[in-house]
Amino acid sequence: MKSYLLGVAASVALSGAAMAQEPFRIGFLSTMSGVSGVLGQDQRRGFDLALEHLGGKIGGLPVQVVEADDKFSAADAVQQMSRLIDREKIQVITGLVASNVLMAIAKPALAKGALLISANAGPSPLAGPGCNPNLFVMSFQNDQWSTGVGKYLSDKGYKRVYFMGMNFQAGWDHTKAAIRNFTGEKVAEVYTPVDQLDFSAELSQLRAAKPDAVYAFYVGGQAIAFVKQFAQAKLDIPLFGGNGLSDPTLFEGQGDAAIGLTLGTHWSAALENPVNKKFVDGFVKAHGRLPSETAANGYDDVLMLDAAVKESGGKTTPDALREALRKVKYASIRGDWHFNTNQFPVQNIYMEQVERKPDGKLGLKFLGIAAKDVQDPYVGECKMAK
Amino acid sequence: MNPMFRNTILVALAAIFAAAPWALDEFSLNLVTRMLIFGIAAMGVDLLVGFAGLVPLGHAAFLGLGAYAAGILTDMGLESAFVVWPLAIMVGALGAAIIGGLSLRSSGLYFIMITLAFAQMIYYVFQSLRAYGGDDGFALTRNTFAGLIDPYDSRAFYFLTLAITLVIFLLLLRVVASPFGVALRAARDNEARLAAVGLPAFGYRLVAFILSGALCAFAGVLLANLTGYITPGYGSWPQSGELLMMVLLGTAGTIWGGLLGAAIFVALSEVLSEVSDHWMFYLGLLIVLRVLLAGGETTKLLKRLDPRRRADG
Amino acid sequence: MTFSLFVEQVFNGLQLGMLLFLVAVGVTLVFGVMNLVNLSQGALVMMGGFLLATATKATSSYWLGLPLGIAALIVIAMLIELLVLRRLYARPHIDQVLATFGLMLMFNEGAVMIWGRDPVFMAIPAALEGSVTLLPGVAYPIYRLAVTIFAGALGVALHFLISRTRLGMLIRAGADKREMIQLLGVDIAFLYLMVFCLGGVLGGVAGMLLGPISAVTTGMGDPILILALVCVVIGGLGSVGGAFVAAMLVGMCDTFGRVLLPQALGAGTGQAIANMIVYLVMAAILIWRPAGLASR
Amino acid sequence: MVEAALAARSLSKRFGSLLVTDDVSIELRAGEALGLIGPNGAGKSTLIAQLAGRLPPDSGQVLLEGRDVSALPAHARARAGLVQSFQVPSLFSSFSTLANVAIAAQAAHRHSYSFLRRADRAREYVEPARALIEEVGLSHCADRNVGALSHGERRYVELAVALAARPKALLLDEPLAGLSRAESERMIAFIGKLKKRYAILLVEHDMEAVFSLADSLCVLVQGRIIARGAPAALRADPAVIEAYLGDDASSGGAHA
Repeated sequence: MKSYLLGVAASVALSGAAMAQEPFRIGFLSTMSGVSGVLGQDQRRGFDLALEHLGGKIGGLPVQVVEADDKFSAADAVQQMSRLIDREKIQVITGLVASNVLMAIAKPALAKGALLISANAGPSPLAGPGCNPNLFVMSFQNDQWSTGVGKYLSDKGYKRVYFMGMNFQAGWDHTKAAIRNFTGEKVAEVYTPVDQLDFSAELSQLRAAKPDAVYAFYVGGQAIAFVKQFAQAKLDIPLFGGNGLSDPTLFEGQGDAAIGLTLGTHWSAALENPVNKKFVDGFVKAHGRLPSETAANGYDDVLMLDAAVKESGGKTTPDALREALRKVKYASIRGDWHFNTNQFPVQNIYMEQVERKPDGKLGLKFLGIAAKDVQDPYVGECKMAK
Repeated sequence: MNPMFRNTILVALAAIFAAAPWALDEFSLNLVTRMLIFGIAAMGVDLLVGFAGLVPLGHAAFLGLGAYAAGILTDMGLESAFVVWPLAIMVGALGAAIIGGLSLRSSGLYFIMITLAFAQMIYYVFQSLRAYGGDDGFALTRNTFAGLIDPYDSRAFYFLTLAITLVIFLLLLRVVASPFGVALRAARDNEARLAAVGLPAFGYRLVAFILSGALCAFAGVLLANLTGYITPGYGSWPQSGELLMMVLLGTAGTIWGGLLGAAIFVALSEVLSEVSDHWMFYLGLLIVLRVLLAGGETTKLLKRLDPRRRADG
Repeated sequence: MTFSLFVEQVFNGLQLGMLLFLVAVGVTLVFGVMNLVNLSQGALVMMGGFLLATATKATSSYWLGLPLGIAALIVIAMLIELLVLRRLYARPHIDQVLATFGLMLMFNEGAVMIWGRDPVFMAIPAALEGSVTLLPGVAYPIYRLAVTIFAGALGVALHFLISRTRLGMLIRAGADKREMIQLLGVDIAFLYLMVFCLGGVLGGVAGMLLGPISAVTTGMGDPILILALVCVVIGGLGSVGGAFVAAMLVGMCDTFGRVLLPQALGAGTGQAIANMIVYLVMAAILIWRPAGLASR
Repeated sequence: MVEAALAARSLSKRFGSLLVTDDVSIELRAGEALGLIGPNGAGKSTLIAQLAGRLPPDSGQVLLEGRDVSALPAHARARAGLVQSFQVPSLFSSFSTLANVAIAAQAAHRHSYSFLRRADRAREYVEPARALIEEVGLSHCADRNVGALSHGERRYVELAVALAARPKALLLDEPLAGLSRAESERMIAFIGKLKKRYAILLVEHDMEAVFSLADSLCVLVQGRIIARGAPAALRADPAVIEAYLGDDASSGGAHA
């Protein structure tokens, strides 16, 4: 069993009253193995780092984290959800890096009365009609990054933009949001299969269309291949995208090809605030590179839970935590944000750019705020039960 | 195995399965339900591997076809399992008839690769269904049983799956001993000779392929209902490989081997993934070792223990 | 589509086809000579990428890394053959499928255990940076051109190896004539080892060529393996020439399908059919010739 | 005129430049045994394969009781009553002796798409199979796996499998191959009894057997029938002795 008890040793040293404290048991359900395992791994690293920074406690309570691997499969995810809730009797589940996994477990887990706190996935159906009092998404909704990017492209005066994305829900959400928020001409809207290796055919088409700028939504290995091939094609066209197009987990794989990419994000490693600085420095020290956005969400998740548990007066039942989360205030690594009525965040979208740092490594330059207090466009469809 | 001994085992097994819902927590019960569901699929695959001597590397496609057909029909407003399930199974059977008809013109390694390629084709169809979430998939409301069974009661669903598995198991035992089953095995042993006495192998193989496709589709329907969610992953080729692993982990050529293998596989991947994030490595290692060290021998040993098999093959 | 764009897409299709050919030829050779289906070929593609990336980093030179990487590939291919495949030749197909499937899982996750989950970097060697002008207005990346030429040259070399040498004669004799080969006094075990190494190294080299344009990451070989299997099926199992023709066909269909079908049929349907075009072509060919192009 | 049970008209087959069957026509009647002899490589097995439908001829026809079966595949010809036994016993290796014969009896029924009854309890399959096994004298090993039988026993199973398929015309491809002297004599006697029931085409190297069993003979050399007629007449035909018996003329003569 990959679970562990944090802060127990510390509480033993304390008074008898502290020893009697029930630990806060939390399920961490994420993609830990296979090709997408890199996401869950970085999320977990952020999560663990925050626990470390908080002395192994959340809201003053010792924490027991029970990890479950969804194997990036809906059927396995539901099975693991059942393990956490039915066997481990855990009522609060976080992690949830993959959209398909969150979509798959949302209904059965909520039916069992659990509280779900997504620290990454934010699919649109759950922001609209599928919203639920016990479902919080603390990271972002797919449309948000590209809302910022679309506005940024308009503000910077680009006239003709070529849009490309991976052919799945998140790809459609992101790309279409960028298009909606861009006021110029859409040259093309192209979707490529999720396991495509070679983009030469699409890049040849793109070159022939001569756009002013390109918006692309790619993640993981696809982002590496796309960004490299885009650079190798020597198109001399600026490339924009969401945070997934290039992040520090991909820097090594993308190399110089990533330099100059302009990215929209709800959080940046280059954001200047003390909490973020502590996080980024701590992460670099522990893992030798900048944290990714999934790591940041994992970290921020713990900070938010810490504040919520304090708010609830140490109660960790779904009901108590839900009420606490709805009014939670804490110093987030991404600056001020709050939950909307659909329990997805309302937050600023920043722009950052990949650049070579003086030490020779790739890093991120903060460009500024692209859009303030962005909410997702689905909130109106959410009829939240009380 | 002498009849006394066998009956004792059967009674014991029946007791264990009947008591399971009260002895196990919901998670473990769902796990057992999952074992049974994959057992149905593995029995179907074993019909081809063990009895027809054909190795399909694309049967996850039928698992996916069953799941998608059930999901889409339910989404269209048909809710009753009595309507949706037979239709979904028929979709799987129809798919198997087409793919089988084309694949069975070849045999051996060629058959393996062609079934794989057709399964990929179906996988991409699932992936391109934008109305059904594309690669992310879509949710399914569990099918209803005219008020007879509560589909959201884990115990009820377990007993339903158990009953279905049992019926299929017994039917398959009859099928492989039937004239059809004998013809199928004869075609496996010596296709040319079977033709020389007047039976063409193709038709029997095709029917076996359709049967096994339908069983996988049934498993897909059940899995979709258990999970409440359907993704293209149901039809992915690693899933096809896993179905073959189940057949191997049990004993190919015995119907109960499919059930046993599925149980072992589900338990194994559950346990390994709880122990290590690198569970895939250890799973691969176990499979390789199973093939290398015990591959033929266990099968032979188990065959020798069963006098009926020795008599009529 | 303008003429220059058409030419460019032809080159794109050629390049994809050449890479597929390198992967497919390994599968088809191993089938033709040893009568064995090898699903671990995709893992060798991935290992090619990782090994070259690591060797290049260690030696700080692509051109030093290349021979080192290939040497390591040979060692790995030999180990696979000696430790696992050798015991499978006489086994039923299901054992072969499962053991090589198991190997694939082991290599994919083993790569994670060795190199971690973050993808590793591989650059285009400096000498092959930049692009050339094929036609006025058609600038084509030198590296992609080099990949096409190099893979093509390997194909030609392979053709001569098979048609002109003793090893080639033995390969052509194929699996059915095992006794005949033995009568010639050839060490069958050694022949099989050679053939597997040859096929494995070609697959690994494909991964090395792919490294700079794709992501060197776990599982990178799996989608290529599937496409390569399609080429083998279309070409006819065991036929190197068939695999070549099929790889070119698949490369072209994939490239042009992705470009033309969404234009012709609208984004949704066109995209969906473009994803499947390779398999549709395969189905059509199999209806016409159930045993592939190379069969009579 | 009595309709021939089996007739071949001008069968020809070419493998590359090699003409393996050269305009061969044969005819055999019910209750009659036609011997087909010829040196190794004369094309006897190729001819049987064409008759049985395992090999398509380049030209020519095969007629079964006057019906043109040329377009039918092997299984359909077998079903129509044109059944062969193989030179090397070709059995269902994982089956028992009884099951081997029973599957052929099963094949003789209309179809085998019957899923829920037990084949080993289907009397219409098992009883004829048992009867045939008894007839060939193998009742004692009915339940043994065929892999455990001796070569001689497998020869009889091979024959019983062919008989269970309810032939009208029976193509026997060297039924004596590999049998001991004593076994051969028993087999010859057995085939002699079969003659009355079926039209038999007998390919055999054992001259003594052929001459004693066959009502008439065809001599096949390099794919062509060079002589045909009653055994007694052929035995004296110098062309036959020259072309077929060749250097073995003396021993062949002695044999006969």
